[in-house]
Amino acid sequence: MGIDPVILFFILGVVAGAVKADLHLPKAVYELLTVLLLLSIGLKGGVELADSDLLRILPSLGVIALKGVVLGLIAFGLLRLSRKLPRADAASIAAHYGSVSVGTFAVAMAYLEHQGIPFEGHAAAWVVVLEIPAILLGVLLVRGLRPSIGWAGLSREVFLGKGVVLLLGGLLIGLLAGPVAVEPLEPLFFDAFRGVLALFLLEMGLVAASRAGGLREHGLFIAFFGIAFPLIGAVVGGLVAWMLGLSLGGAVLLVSLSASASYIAAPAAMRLSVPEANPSLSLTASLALTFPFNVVIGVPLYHHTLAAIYPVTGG
Amino acid sequence: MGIDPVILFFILGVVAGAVKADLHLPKAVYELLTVLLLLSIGLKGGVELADSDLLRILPSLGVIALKGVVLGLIAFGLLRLSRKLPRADAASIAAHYGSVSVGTFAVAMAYLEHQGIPFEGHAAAWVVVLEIPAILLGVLLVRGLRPSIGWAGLSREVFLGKGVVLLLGGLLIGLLAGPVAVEPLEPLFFDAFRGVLALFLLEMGLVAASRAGGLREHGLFIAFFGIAFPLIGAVVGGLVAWMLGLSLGGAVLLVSLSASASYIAAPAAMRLSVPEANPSLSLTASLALTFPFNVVIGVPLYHHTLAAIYPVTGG
Amino acid sequence: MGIDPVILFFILGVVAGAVKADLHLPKAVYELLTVLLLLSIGLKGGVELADSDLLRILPSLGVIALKGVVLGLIAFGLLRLSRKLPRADAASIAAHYGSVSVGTFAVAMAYLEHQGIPFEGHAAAWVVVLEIPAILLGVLLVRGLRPSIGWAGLSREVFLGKGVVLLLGGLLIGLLAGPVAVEPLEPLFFDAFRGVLALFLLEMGLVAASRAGGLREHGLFIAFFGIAFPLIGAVVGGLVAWMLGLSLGGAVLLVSLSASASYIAAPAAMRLSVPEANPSLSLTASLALTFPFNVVIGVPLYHHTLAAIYPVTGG
Amino acid sequence: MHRKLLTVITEEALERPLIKIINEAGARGYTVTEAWGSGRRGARAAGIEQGANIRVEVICEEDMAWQIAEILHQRYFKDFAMVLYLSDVQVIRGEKF
Amino acid sequence: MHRKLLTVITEEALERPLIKIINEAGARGYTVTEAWGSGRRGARAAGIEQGANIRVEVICEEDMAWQIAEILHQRYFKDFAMVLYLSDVQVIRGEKF
Amino acid sequence: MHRKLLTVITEEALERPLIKIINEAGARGYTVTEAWGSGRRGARAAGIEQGANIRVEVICEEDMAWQIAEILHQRYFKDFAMVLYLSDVQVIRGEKF
Ligand SMILES: Nc1ncnc2c1ncn2[C@@H]1O[C@H](COP(=O)(O)O)[C@@H](O)[C@H]1O
Ligand SMILES: Nc1ncnc2c1ncn2[C@@H]1O[C@H](COP(=O)(O)O)[C@@H](O)[C@H]1O
Ligand SMILES: Nc1ncnc2c1ncn2[C@@H]1O[C@H](COP(=O)(O)O)[C@@H](O)[C@H]1O
Ligand code: NA
Ligand code: NA
Ligand code: NA
Repeated sequence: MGIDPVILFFILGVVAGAVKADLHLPKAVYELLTVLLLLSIGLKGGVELADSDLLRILPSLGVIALKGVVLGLIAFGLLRLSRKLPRADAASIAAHYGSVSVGTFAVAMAYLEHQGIPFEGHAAAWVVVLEIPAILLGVLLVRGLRPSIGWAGLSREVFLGKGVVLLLGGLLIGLLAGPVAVEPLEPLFFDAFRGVLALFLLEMGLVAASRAGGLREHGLFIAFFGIAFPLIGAVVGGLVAWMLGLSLGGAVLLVSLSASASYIAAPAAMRLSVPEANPSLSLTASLALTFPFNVVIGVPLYHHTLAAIYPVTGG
Repeated sequence: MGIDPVILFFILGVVAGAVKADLHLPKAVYELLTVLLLLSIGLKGGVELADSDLLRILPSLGVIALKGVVLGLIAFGLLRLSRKLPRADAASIAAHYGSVSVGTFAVAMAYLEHQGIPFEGHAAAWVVVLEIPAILLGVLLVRGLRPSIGWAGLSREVFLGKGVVLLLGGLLIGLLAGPVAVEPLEPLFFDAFRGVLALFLLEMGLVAASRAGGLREHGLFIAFFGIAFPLIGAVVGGLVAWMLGLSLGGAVLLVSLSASASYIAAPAAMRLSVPEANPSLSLTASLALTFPFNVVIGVPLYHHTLAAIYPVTGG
Repeated sequence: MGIDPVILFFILGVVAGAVKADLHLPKAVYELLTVLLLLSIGLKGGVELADSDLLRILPSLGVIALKGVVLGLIAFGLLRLSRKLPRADAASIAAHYGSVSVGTFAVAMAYLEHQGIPFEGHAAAWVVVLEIPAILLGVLLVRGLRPSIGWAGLSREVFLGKGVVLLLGGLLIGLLAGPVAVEPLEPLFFDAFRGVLALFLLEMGLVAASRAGGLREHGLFIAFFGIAFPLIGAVVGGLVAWMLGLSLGGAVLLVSLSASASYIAAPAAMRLSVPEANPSLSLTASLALTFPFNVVIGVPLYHHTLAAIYPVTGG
Repeated sequence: MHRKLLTVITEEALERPLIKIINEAGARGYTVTEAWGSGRRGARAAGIEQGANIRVEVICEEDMAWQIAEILHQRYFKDFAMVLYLSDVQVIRGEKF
Repeated sequence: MHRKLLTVITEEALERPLIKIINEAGARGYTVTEAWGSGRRGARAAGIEQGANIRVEVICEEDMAWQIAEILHQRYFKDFAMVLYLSDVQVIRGEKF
Repeated sequence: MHRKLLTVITEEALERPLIKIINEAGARGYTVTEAWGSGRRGARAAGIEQGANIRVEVICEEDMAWQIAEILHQRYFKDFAMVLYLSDVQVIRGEKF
């Protein structure tokens, strides 16, 4: 098993960014890549879901959504206990870490496929139910029942963000059309998936490097949090995976998601709902620390740890 | 035969647009998708044309071009008779509906492939000859022989638009290079075609939804026209298909084209040649009504109707 | 062997540009295509390099880099002897022609694959070592040891440009990951390569046409140089290929590279380091003359000439 | 016809609320361009996670310009990157402003 | 050196004819930026079917500014989205304008 | 508060050095937008080989505006496409400029 080259693309991006190379993907390309990743993941999940027992899956989705809220509460509690950050910043960071990163999910999925480890086909649905609850929690924690843009505005912001719409849309299309009808879409959405992920990670590497400056600014505490909290998330995610009897592959996915932090939905929603929170703080933690950590070290670490201790009965 | 997922992408776009989801493809991506669709259709047509008897096809192209003018005249006549619109607006709408939509053609092509129905390989040439004549007619009808930008400017606008250049360019390249030499281009231009079309339709769905506001503004008459005229176009197209002895698949394509309205070449040309026409009127009809109608209902409707009544001898 | 359709895409672009058709690819798309080409070439080279004897290749890279400097010196000498251009312009053009064009390399590679002629897998490394030395030479020739932006700035500009970073990055990723791990990336980076190249050449054709105006402005001398110097470069490249005992395919690649002129790295670096040089002069020569000449005539010419005279023992 | 041109440079995320405020104040129109830059809140480049800046221009009577500026200042100045300034312009055939 | 800055906000489709008029009037240059916005002709966002707006700036003598504005107004104001305004600028080392 | 607005229209390649000069002069910020256009150095459209123009704005005290303009003029005017002009603006609650 050689190194998965998609990770090398991420590292190329980080190095190029660190040495300030004259390299960047245009924003339009980044958006195209994101749309392709979201639709691919959703579509793949939908096709698999077509063969699954939806009624058996539904309760597990509720448990997983709840996990997101719990993780957000733990993050908020720890940050407030530390007395390092004002309430708004603590709540905003909690929202980011209770929510999840689709990029990390894609990397974990590619990792499992690279290693030939099977996982629950409907895992894309986990991303959908995990994305939002912690964001609502974050707003509640600081604003009580009065977010700056009103609950209507906030709902629009979170439920109608790109992530939910495309993942859920892809899931439903895959489910309705079924595997045979989806076949002609495979060259773009499935076969090219790894290549698209590679380009996406190249860009994410550049972003991570450009965010590194924030680390100096915000200091050691944020740096520590951005590495340590994913480990707490991973443990919580692992317990839930075990409770739900997920397969080993499914457990790796859920653990990776739990260890990840949002960098699309949460920042957009928090900026308008809790404007007094410093957006640079949470984005630095999420993009300069947690994402790189998970992509390069976290995912394989979670896999090897789970492979050693996860009960074979799981799945 | 499940639902063709590309149509579901269109519906996803419409729904996302209707609920004002935070989703849009960058203009650069839309342009890339359009270029890919045009080149794919042209190239595929050209490769097929390489095996055809060009001399036998030529006269049918003349007939088809004429059909575009006739359809434009019918549209203009009906709109003037209704006494609802000034001459300039009637002429502009006539130009849009006498001309054709490449997006609708791509959907009809994908539909036939999905259903396994063969069609004339050189059908892409029909799009080329149908795009322009009705636009020139529209200008003539309102400006007589003096378009605002002069005939030289107008010719540049219509003959050198993206649609004609890329379709015709693709046709010629396919024809000159032949099927074997084109093979290395297939992964991007042929295999990925459906995926590209799916993304394109997602964007078109968003556009259709954003144009829906125009319906309230322009009232019932335009709404009625945008659904009813395609049916007239379909009948005219069907008669021409029968006259030319096209195959069933070819008839579905020509009927779909005839029922469709331009939203690229015609708007650009009319804006500068007939500036007093309200561009919002024709774009609302074309994008918010006719395109969605054809994509979701029209194409299968035309197919089932033709399958029932079209003479087996056709083709 | 039909005509390679990628060349026809270039010609389509030139014609569309010449008649001022309303056709252009958005800058973001051009940048995506460039990134894909650079990464594809690098990755392919890296995978091949994984099987090569690195120690045997290294000295040949030194010789090839030296060739770039020699070619730059020849260009500078000839331009100065002609007494047509100030020193700064001569040096800038020399930098462009001592350096190389990745687009030309991609065309030559596609040509060899189209003809089924094998070549050295690590040829991508030649592009890396050829891109920079002549640029440094150009600055030295006019600024002596004091480039406008300082040597630090200049180094950043040349060593950290997109070309070197992505080619070298792709090479290293291919080398580290190896052929098996790279397989899932093939649909995007290898299978789609020709299609990507076709789109890229369409855009380059448009660019070449838009630059043609510069020819009138700068006169016959530049037009002559832009066609004649590639032939000198080809001869020098052929001698080096023979000296190094390259295969016929490898010789065609090195000759094509030597005949090519930079249009990315050199212009950017020279603009800031030698601002008094007229950028329009070198870009007109490079993009309106040398690139089209090599793509349409040069590459097959070099191949047929070499096929006739190149010693069979080579390679 | 002499009018004021109010220019607002601020975060892209505020585009929607800004336009609402401009319309509610009764302005006849506005123009937006994409921008990036730097100020008291540091550099703001178009990143993937955050949009860059927008540059919003409104031509209107002096009173209205001050009124819009006042609302924006009060509501957003503390928490958002924002610069506001006025200049004098002469609108041609501007019966409509 | 005191000059006038003429700003035109209008439909993207007019870019080519505008530039022709500016050149024919004898102006030494112009600058274009992409924009979107809203006015008497409703909102104009960059759509797929129509471009958004352009914002064209010309620095020139007052006379020429009025002359260009006059031509544009006459030829396009009725049928196209268009706003025109002038302001005062001080060009640095502008021997060339 | 009355301030000067310095506008620089120049080649995209100069963005980095310009910002350096603006910061070193002590300005509190700047705003950049993408532009294209034409002038004494011919038409400058966004091409693949060269970026288009940038339009850089700096709000500052009159002295500083002249100082920045002076440096730019001296260093770049001869060899680069560049236009510089000043105008008057009234910054709102601009304690910070
Ligand atoms: N002195 C200035 N001159 C021009 N633009 C400025 C200036 N200060 C700030 N800006 C712009 O206004 C945005 C918000 O400024 P700030 O609230 O100071 O961070 C910045 O990102 C810049 O684009
Ligand atoms: N009051 C205004 N302030 C700033 N920009 C305006 C204003 N009115 C119109 N515009 C701009 O000018 C364009 C054309 O205006 P109109 O002709 O009024 O539709 C609009 O799309 C806006 O970008
Ligand atoms: N008279 C003018 N009015 C507005 N913009 C101008 C003018 N002259 C030049 N420019 C802009 O400034 C850039 C550089 O000008 P130049 O140095 O004259 O080539 C041009 O590309 C235009 O974008
Ligand atoms: Na998480
Ligand atoms: Na039609
Ligand atoms: Na060369």
